[in-house]
Amino acid sequence: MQAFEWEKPVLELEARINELKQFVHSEEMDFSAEIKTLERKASRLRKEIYENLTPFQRVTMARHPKRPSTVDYISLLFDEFVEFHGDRSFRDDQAIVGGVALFEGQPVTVIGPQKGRDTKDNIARNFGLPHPEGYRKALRLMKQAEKFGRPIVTLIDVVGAYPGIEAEERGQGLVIAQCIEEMSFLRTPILSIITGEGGSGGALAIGIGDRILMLENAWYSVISPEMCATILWRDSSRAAEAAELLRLTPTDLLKFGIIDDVITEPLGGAHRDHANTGMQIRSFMRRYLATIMKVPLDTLVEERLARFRRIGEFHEKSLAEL
Amino acid sequence: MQAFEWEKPVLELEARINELKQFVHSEEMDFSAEIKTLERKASRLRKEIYENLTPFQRVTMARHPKRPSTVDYISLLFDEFVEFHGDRSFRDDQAIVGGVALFEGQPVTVIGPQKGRDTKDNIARNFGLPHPEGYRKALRLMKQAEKFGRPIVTLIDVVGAYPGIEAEERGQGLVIAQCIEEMSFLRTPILSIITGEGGSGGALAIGIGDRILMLENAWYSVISPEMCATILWRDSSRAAEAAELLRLTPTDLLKFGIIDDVITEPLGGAHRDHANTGMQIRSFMRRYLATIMKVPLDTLVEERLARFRRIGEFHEKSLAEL
Amino acid sequence: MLNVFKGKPKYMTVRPQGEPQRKEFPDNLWTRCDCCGKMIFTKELEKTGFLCASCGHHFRISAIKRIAMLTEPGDFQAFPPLVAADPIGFPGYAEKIKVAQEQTGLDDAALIGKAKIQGSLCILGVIDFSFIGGSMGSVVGEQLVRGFETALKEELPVVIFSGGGGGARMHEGIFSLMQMAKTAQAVGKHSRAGLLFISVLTHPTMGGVYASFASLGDIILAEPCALVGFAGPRIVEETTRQKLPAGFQTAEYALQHGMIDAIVPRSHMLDYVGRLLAWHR
Amino acid sequence: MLNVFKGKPKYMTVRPQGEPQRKEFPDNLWTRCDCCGKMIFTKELEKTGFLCASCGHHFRISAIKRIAMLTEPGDFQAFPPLVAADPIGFPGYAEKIKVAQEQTGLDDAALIGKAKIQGSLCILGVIDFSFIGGSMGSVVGEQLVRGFETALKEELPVVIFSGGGGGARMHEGIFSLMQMAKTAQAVGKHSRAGLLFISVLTHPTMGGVYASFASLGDIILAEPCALVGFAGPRIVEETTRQKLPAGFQTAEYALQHGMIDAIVPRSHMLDYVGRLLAWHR
Ligand SMILES: [Zn+2]
Ligand SMILES: [Zn+2]
Repeated sequence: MQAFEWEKPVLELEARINELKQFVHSEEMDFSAEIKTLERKASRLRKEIYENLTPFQRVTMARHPKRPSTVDYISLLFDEFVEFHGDRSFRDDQAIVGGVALFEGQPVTVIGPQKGRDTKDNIARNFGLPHPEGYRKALRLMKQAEKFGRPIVTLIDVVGAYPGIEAEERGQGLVIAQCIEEMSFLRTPILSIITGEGGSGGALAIGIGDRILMLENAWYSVISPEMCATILWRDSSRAAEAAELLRLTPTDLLKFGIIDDVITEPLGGAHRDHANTGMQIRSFMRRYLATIMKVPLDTLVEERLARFRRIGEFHEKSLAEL
Repeated sequence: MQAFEWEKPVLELEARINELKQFVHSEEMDFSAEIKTLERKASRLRKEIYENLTPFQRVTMARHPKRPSTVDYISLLFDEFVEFHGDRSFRDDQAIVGGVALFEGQPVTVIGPQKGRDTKDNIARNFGLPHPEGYRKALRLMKQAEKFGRPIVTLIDVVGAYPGIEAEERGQGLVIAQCIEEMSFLRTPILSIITGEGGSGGALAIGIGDRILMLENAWYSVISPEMCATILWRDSSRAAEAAELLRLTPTDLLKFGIIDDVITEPLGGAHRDHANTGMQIRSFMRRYLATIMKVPLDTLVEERLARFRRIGEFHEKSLAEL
Repeated sequence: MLNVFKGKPKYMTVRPQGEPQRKEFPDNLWTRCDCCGKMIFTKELEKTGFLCASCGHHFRISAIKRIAMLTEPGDFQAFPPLVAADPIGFPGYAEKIKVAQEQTGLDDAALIGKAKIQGSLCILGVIDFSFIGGSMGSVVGEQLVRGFETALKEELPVVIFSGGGGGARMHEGIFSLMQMAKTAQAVGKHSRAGLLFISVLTHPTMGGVYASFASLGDIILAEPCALVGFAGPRIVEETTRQKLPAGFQTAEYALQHGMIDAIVPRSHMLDYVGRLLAWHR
Repeated sequence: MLNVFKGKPKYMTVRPQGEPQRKEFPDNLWTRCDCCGKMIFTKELEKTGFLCASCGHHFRISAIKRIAMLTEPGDFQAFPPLVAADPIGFPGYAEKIKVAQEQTGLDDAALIGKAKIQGSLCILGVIDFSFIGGSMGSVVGEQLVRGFETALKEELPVVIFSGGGGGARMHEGIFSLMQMAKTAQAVGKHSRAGLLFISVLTHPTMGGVYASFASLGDIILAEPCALVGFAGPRIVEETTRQKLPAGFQTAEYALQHGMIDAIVPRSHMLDYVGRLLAWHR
């Protein structure tokens, strides 16, 4: 598995411990004291490294190729799933997956962008960059959910809506606006979980939830750190600095009131333990779905609108200044 | 102007009268008695010919290249017109024209397919054969009309929805179904006027009116006479016979309860006198719009649905047969 | 999924007003697969649900066989039958109806009734191609509408298997066209009450059937390889004078172009539909 | 319509976060046309509504000039001004705001208020490109929302002229992104009350502005040649490594692709908008 430069010390230590354990097995010698010491050290090191990640280190975690993406989460979180295809007007966009799934006996509509897992899959899924028809499919399925009073779960992991010629021709901007607008007024509970990358309008288009949760190593921003660095310094390699400026981590976003909760990942990141990540998310889903499913629909929509209505920081110009 | 074989006698007579009139002017001789006799004869002949047209002769009248089509009618019937474009998802289909127009001070949404007037126009308008995006534009504008409580007038002159590869790919069948369904429930008055050709699903898609009127030389059928002849006898040249079988004339359709009224055309057909045709339609529009605009919306939609609900002829199987 | 395209011609011919077939599966011992050409032991075919064992081709099946595949014996109760009138006095139509009735044992092309599918009550409708190409005249339209109306009254979901050639029944002229409006509106009323309609497109679903109720399902499924579209492929070819793309108007093509939710092989259909019904209870 | 493409480059460069321009039309006697390159007497330009007499090019104009073109003196009453905070403490942002305020005389990029256009009362909003590229931060978002809320309360139509570079204002981070949701929802509430919103896209309407309220007009108009789209042309070119088609993302291109209702030259804008407002009274 691909490792990051900054986690090498802990990985090396883990490797050393494993070696010793192997040795113990094969040679029947007692290294248990040493192993214990090393494990304590490793544990300290892990905490030190993983609990003090820089924003950009989290961004790279969010992009780890083995990090679960939507289809992985669907099988981790739900008991059954039936996928529905197509926007009913142009194409089935496989960069967004959607359908109905059973969550602990409760049918929910689940929707999320999906990155490819290999070259062929990446081509089919356009590297996880949705076209307008992907968002139109999402909107269609969300309206279907509303019709049947089914809660919606959106799993967000997307660098952004695809900036392509045909995507522009078929109304990428327009469809994002429509998704945001229509999702805002849907009379059914919506839980949005940013699982990996939350890239700008392409993420927001399916992110108008009654509750918005975020995994510990996910990011959510108006612009990617790379693009921000390019604009500021004409140098995308300074992305790490830009990531600091943008305040895109779950901790920041929780403080700003943009998200409601942070879902802890296994130490070292979701990619190191899919099953545990899934269990962790499940418990958050259980709790938050139960909460929003209890709210009367009128109140639900009102509160959803009010939540976004109040976001924004500005000063009223004092009368003296006028 | 292109003339039909069967109207040649009357046209020749008209030419002869015109000649005499010219002669009178130039030579100052008195042919007034002769002219009067000829005019009486012409009048008899016109009535004889035009009031006894066969169904297929009406079909050919409906297809006359100089017959007004939607844009002509828009300028004949309305005082002002602003055209709106586009389906907001793929393309602006110029085979369907739509926008807001002023009818005697009342803003209405007007929609209709448009045939081309010359080669270039025909290409732009795909010979008047709409693609799915044309119907999507129509639907968008109809919903806009509903939002603003604006009556809708659809002017129908279409051979059919375009049977093309891309049209199929983009959901021609699906979009016709959606138009029919959504139009049926629109909470705004709808007046549909079949002005020329009423070709099957492509016409029905914009033909779910509260009142459905039809010009005297228009036709409306589940299938074109040519296609019907091909299916029955593998010979499209027997279209005239098929036209008899299909009962596609306004008289038949009025009797069947499919349409509500027949708008008389100037003798010889709408193409011989655009202005008078327009005036004639205007007076029907005035009357029928006033009627349907008075009906409460709930009743209007209920009656619109009931109207179609009862169409169909069948026998309940008697108990004895069961 | 099975590769249903193997050895298949580019498209299949639709005969909108073709003669009703004498019998779906004549008493011959052997039936030739339309798709791969292999000869199949007819008894074998019955056992597999009329699927070709070598290529997976889905044979067209009768409404009765379809219903038997989806419901337990006794779990389908058909609506009282209706019989076609001859509203525009179309030459030969009355006779055509009589012949079709004799040959198929049906009153008209649709069998609709109340059913229980894997424990879920619903209205189930099946259109039978062998009755004048499964075309929609006043009877089919009325039966479908009654189906949706009953479903609306009793708050039931509706499942329709559509497989009619040219869609509209030309012999009823404008009355046939109007069934598109009538059925679409029935779906609309049912849908606006928040009820579920699963539309299953079987081979072939074209023209007026495709362009009305069949396209208005909350969920649209199709059997593999089923031809679905508005204009028949021959008309498209003649109008455009273009070679039709491979697989044009097949279910697989429609899926790719975003028109249907899923392709469900016949062998999975019962479980698939049953599960969806259960999830919408 | 005027041939606005003559001599025009394939697309114009969008500078999402470019420096605010010192002055739209400096006090030079002559201004060079961006489009055809001709030198135009600046006083002449003022008289024509900032259109190039030789090619019809629509120069970018200030919010104040735009309002003056649409309303009689005294017929526009701006909402109380708001001033940007610095919600994520972005380096240099506070200073940037101060400079922009000094150079433009505006408090932020949007001027919104109650207006009378050809006798119709409405809420009129104009985004000014010269204030940090007309980008949408918390102030622009809040002003727009207050505009729609006032319109909703007083049952007025809304007319917005959008012309902001990159759309979102990066310097406010996630707060800027959320203005997309906030404004789209304000449109939604206003729209659901049956009220009219005319969105006019002026050069350039991109990114977060295009992908939120500006795309949600009942009627969407554009000035000739205005650049409208989601992703900037340079990003599209870099991502796809394809040559952009001629006229890509121009208003004319968007019209052809079904995204806007009409292109209205500046000289007709007042009458066009005035008529639509009158018809929706
Ligand atoms: Zn086979
Ligand atoms: Zn110029």
